[in-house]
Amino acid sequence: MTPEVLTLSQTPWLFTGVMLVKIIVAFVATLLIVAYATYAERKIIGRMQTRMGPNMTGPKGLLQPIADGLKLFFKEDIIPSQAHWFAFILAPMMILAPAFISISVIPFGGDLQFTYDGTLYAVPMQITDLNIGVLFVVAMAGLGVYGIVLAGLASNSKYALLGGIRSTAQMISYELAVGLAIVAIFMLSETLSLRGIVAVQQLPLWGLESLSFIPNWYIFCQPLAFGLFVVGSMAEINRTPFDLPEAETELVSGFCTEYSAMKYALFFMAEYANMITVSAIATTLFLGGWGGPFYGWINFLIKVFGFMFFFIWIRATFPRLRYDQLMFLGWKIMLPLALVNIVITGIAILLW
Amino acid sequence: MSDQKVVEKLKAKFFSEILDVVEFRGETTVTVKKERIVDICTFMRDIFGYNLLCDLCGVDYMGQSPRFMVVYNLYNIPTKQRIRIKAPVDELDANIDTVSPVWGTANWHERECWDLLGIKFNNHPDLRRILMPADWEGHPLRKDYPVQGPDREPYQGRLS
Amino acid sequence: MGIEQPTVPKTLGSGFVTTSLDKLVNWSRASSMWPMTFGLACCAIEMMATGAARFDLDRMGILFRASPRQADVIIIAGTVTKKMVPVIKTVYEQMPEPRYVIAMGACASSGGIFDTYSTVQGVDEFLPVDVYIPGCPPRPEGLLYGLMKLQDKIRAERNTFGAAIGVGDVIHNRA
Amino acid sequence: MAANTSETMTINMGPQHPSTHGVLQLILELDGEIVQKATPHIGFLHRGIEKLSEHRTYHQIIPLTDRLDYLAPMSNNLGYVLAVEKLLGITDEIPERVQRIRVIMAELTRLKSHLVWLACHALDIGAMTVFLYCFRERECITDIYEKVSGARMTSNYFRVGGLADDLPDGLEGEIRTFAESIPAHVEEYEGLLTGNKIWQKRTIGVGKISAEAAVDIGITGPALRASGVDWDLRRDNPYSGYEDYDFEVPVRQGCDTFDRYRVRLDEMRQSARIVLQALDKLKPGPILADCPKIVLPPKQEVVSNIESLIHHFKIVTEGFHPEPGEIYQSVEAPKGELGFYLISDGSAHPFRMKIRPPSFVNLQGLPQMVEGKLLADVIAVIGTLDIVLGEIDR
Amino acid sequence: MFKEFAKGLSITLKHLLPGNCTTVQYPKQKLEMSPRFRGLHRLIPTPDREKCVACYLCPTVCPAKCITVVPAENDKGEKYPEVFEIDILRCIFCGYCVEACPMEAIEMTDAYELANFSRDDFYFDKQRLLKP
Amino acid sequence: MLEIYLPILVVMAIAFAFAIGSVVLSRLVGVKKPSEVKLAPYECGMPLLGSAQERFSIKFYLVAMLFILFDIEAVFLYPWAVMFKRLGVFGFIEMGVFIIILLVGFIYVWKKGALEWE
Repeated sequence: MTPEVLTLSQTPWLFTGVMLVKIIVAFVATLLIVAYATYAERKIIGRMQTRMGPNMTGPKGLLQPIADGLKLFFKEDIIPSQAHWFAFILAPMMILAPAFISISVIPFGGDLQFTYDGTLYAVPMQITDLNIGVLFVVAMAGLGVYGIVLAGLASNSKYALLGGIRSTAQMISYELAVGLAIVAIFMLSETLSLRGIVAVQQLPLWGLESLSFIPNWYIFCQPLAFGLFVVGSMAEINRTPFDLPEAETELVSGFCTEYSAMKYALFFMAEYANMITVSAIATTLFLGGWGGPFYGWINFLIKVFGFMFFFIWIRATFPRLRYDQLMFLGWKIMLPLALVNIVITGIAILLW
Repeated sequence: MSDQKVVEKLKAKFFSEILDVVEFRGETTVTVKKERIVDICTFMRDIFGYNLLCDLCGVDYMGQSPRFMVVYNLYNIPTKQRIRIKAPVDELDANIDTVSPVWGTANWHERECWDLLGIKFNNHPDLRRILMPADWEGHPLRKDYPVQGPDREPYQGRLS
Repeated sequence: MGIEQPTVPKTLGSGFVTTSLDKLVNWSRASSMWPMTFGLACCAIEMMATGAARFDLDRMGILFRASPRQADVIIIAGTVTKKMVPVIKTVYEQMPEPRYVIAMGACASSGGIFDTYSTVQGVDEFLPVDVYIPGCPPRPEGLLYGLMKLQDKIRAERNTFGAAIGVGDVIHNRA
Repeated sequence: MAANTSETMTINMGPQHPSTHGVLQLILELDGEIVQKATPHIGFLHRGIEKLSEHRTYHQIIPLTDRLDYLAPMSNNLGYVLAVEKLLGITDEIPERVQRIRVIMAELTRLKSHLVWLACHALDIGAMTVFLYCFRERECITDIYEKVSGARMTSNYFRVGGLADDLPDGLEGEIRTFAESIPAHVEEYEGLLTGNKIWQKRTIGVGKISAEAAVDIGITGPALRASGVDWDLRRDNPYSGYEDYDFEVPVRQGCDTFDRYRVRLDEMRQSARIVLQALDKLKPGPILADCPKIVLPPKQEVVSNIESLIHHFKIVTEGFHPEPGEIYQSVEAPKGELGFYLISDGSAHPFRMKIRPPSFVNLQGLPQMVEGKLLADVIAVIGTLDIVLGEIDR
Repeated sequence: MFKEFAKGLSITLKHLLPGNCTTVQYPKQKLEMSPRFRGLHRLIPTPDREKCVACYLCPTVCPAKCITVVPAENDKGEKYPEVFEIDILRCIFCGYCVEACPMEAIEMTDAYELANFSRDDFYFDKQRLLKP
Repeated sequence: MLEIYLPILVVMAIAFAFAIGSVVLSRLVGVKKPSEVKLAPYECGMPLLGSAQERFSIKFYLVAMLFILFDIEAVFLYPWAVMFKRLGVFGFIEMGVFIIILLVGFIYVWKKGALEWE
């Protein structure tokens, strides 16, 4: 018996229910991961730096993110008098919301089958499968830039302005490089749907049956694109070594210099939410999504956490780039490399 | 070149300018008149190679006349020799020519000297207070300036 | 004039719910005290050493923040000069409520040996200091002990939730 | 100029700024990210040490010197103590053991200072882990400090004519183990930084200053040696028995931040070498010069011997009275030439004590090094100059 | 370039392994102070009084001038400090008072947990200083 | 169509509700003691030096312009990439021409120094 796909027109209530459950699960999971990503980062970096990290708040310091959040929640909220108040408040929302919205197109696992009212239904473990999923994600990433620009301009503080301008230039430059780097993937997958891309990656490597024990993850045939994507996305989410916008030692706190209380917490969360999104997309595009030895979403989470660990690891190790070097890297190295990669991929596909 | 030779040559060139030469613990101090201090310093740098001005400071000999003394501690990096030049400055006419064109480092030292002792340096490019706030009154390192400042008694421990 | 009512501070009362909420708020504040990176002199180096691997302030949930907007505690670590006073005042003023001040070391607490024209004899001349830490500079453990004292003080506060929602003020009890 | 002002943005860096190493204020005129003009403002930590020392006895000034360059307290102690000894004319009477211990502690201090410098410099450029590693090693030195002098930072250990106390038992071994471990640790820092492309990009060619300009500004210490001037007071005007040790003075020609970084790392290795050599040469002996009018007599004698008691009372209450005169004594502190210019009028207090702080002079080079560069370079250059506001402002 | 990146990454990864942690968990676990550590002062008592004879050397030598001594004579004609106060908030723990004391009547303990809430808590009078 | 986009709308609503809600609630439950100094922009504790609302360096606008230019290229490339295998050599050459035209512009910009920061 082939499972039916839920549709809004035939089973509206079931569809809505399942949708809401999926959304809530994904949302809560993301929030939890965000909260504990801060904890994990402090712990892991702490260990790498031969210290302990938080361990006095709750057992093993596990309540630390909650304490931080609550404290920020009860702090005084300052809106500087010369700031543009609407933009000032809008900015943190503009930066957090897109990160969460991007999650909705990411496939966490294969189909979940269940019987309801005698009919077998298959529900994809994904909030929605857009056929232009990748474009959607790129668009959302573009939206995130506005948050930082607004924060920089609305604060009416020079540090914030410098931080905002810096990150705008940085994010758009790298968005370009990232956007071009992944074009090669679509040439291979012939789809923009993230689910479709994962499905293609479940096939044997390079279509050779003899290599069927290795999946056809795009990291194997697109290592350059993968490298460009990882470096570029680090820059897009403002992680070290590209954390210039907030560069504490230069610009105090960069674009969030003037932000206090919950609005600052939103920036803080957005950083980690973006990290999760980027890790999830990298997993989907290059590491075969939920494919792997374990059950669907477990594979997915392992890969995502692996990426996040890598980002944290990099942060613990590398110094920060300078602004001009950052632009140099983005425009003069990554952009041409991405174009070259497209051309090479094109030629390879034509000759194969 | 030994210190004596330097002093001899200096005397030969600026005989009328040199007031006193003292040796103490192996260090030579030459006291000169302040009028041609820039020439003397340029001479010291160009002819004897005292290319590093280690330190420049003022001293307040309150009660003596002239009251102030501007001290230049010079060092010759190639020969590793030191020499000290002093120039007396009168209280009423507390100014001396700047040597910052001779050694760039004198800039801040002279500013500090002005700030703390109130000795003016003529032709200085940027003679502002450096350590004290711009609106500070008085020159703290003068001997008649109380350590705790004019408006406070010294801390004497707490008698219960 | 009749019988004067003793002025009772306006609070939310001390019911079970409000005290629990107070406790929750106090707990979060005490467990996540973010100080400013505000170093003035020698004590700042010990403050850095406290943040470094051996003493690790991060264990207590303490992260240094560069901007006063995100800080809860300002640790005056070093000599305060008269030239610096307006700066410290501004920075303190720009911190959001609730904010705490720790005077670290002899200079910040009382001027220390620097009984001179340019030095302020104790930061409490213009800031409400919550905890004093003697020492020149205090050992990192001394600073940690001071921070724990501050945590005690925060935990002993009453009506924190009430003050947060606009009813009355925080009542400081001596810990 | 009027047209120019609309293009530039004046930004205030410091005094409360995470990377100005204390309370330095820089006013930067920026065109975009490019620094057009940098004006340092100092004095936010001016504590009046020079004035205060005119009202304290020579003995009471030693704790004040601790607080000059608080990253290298014993170097300041050493410079001051040597200056007073020169003023008193007892330089040749200092026992050998004292000199060796002074050298050991001064070199450990150099290591301590350089470790904090590297920590902050790396942190400023964004490599936060190096900060923690450096402080880990610094803790070993503070432990040694504490065992020797009783305080982690403000040691107050050297005395005019000797030392406060002998090395405690068993500490020599600990110092040796530590000094032997230094090269491996330096390797570790280099592994994280030197080869790293980002680090190189951030430092090579940044903050250049030529040898002539450096000498003109009076820059001393590692910053001068990185500009190719081979000058180190320990070797060229030896004091405290430095002529007995075999060490190299690292000199590089790059004139930039990267070479200043490498010179300091090499100095750390050399310091460890000197410490080991001094430990080898360390022999038992007295730790105070035989000058009863200047050094405090040992405690047991004070109780038993009436003459010692009188000396003790006299020295504590009145201090000692050097003959009138003036001297300048400088040492190679971790940051450069630290000079003490002392004038005595025959009383128990210095008539004038001028401190020549290396950072004060080195900081003057900052505008030259950063103008025309980017904002981020300012941070790198401040870091590489290794300034300490405690001694700049005094 | 990549070799160096890998080297740096391997160094940090190596420290992630257990056994590299150097943290002392302070309130639970305390470092042992060196015998010379200069912490809070203590006046050394004799069986019936304090050892101090109010000779005034410590307030004289104190660079911070934080010691207050008021001498007095007891009925046996011995001098003793009627008042002996240290303003710990001003003290710089330089150890000069210990060095100057001819009677070895003052010492520095390893107490460093001195933080407190108000200025008044830091006037250490004779009674507090005599406490072991 | 609605099946696909409805969840996104719901997620959007939830995400913004979360962000707005937390900010508004936190605004309500925070002590508010504003003062003139507190509401002034932070500048390391010193008096302000000029306004922050000044004209900013033209360089940054240039980057934005370039971005728009190349982003359009990227947008063209996406559908092309998806159809690449079906378009074959013809598509490759056609896009090659397009990329080359852009590359010429890119090289021109590079040579003009628009990507330099010194």
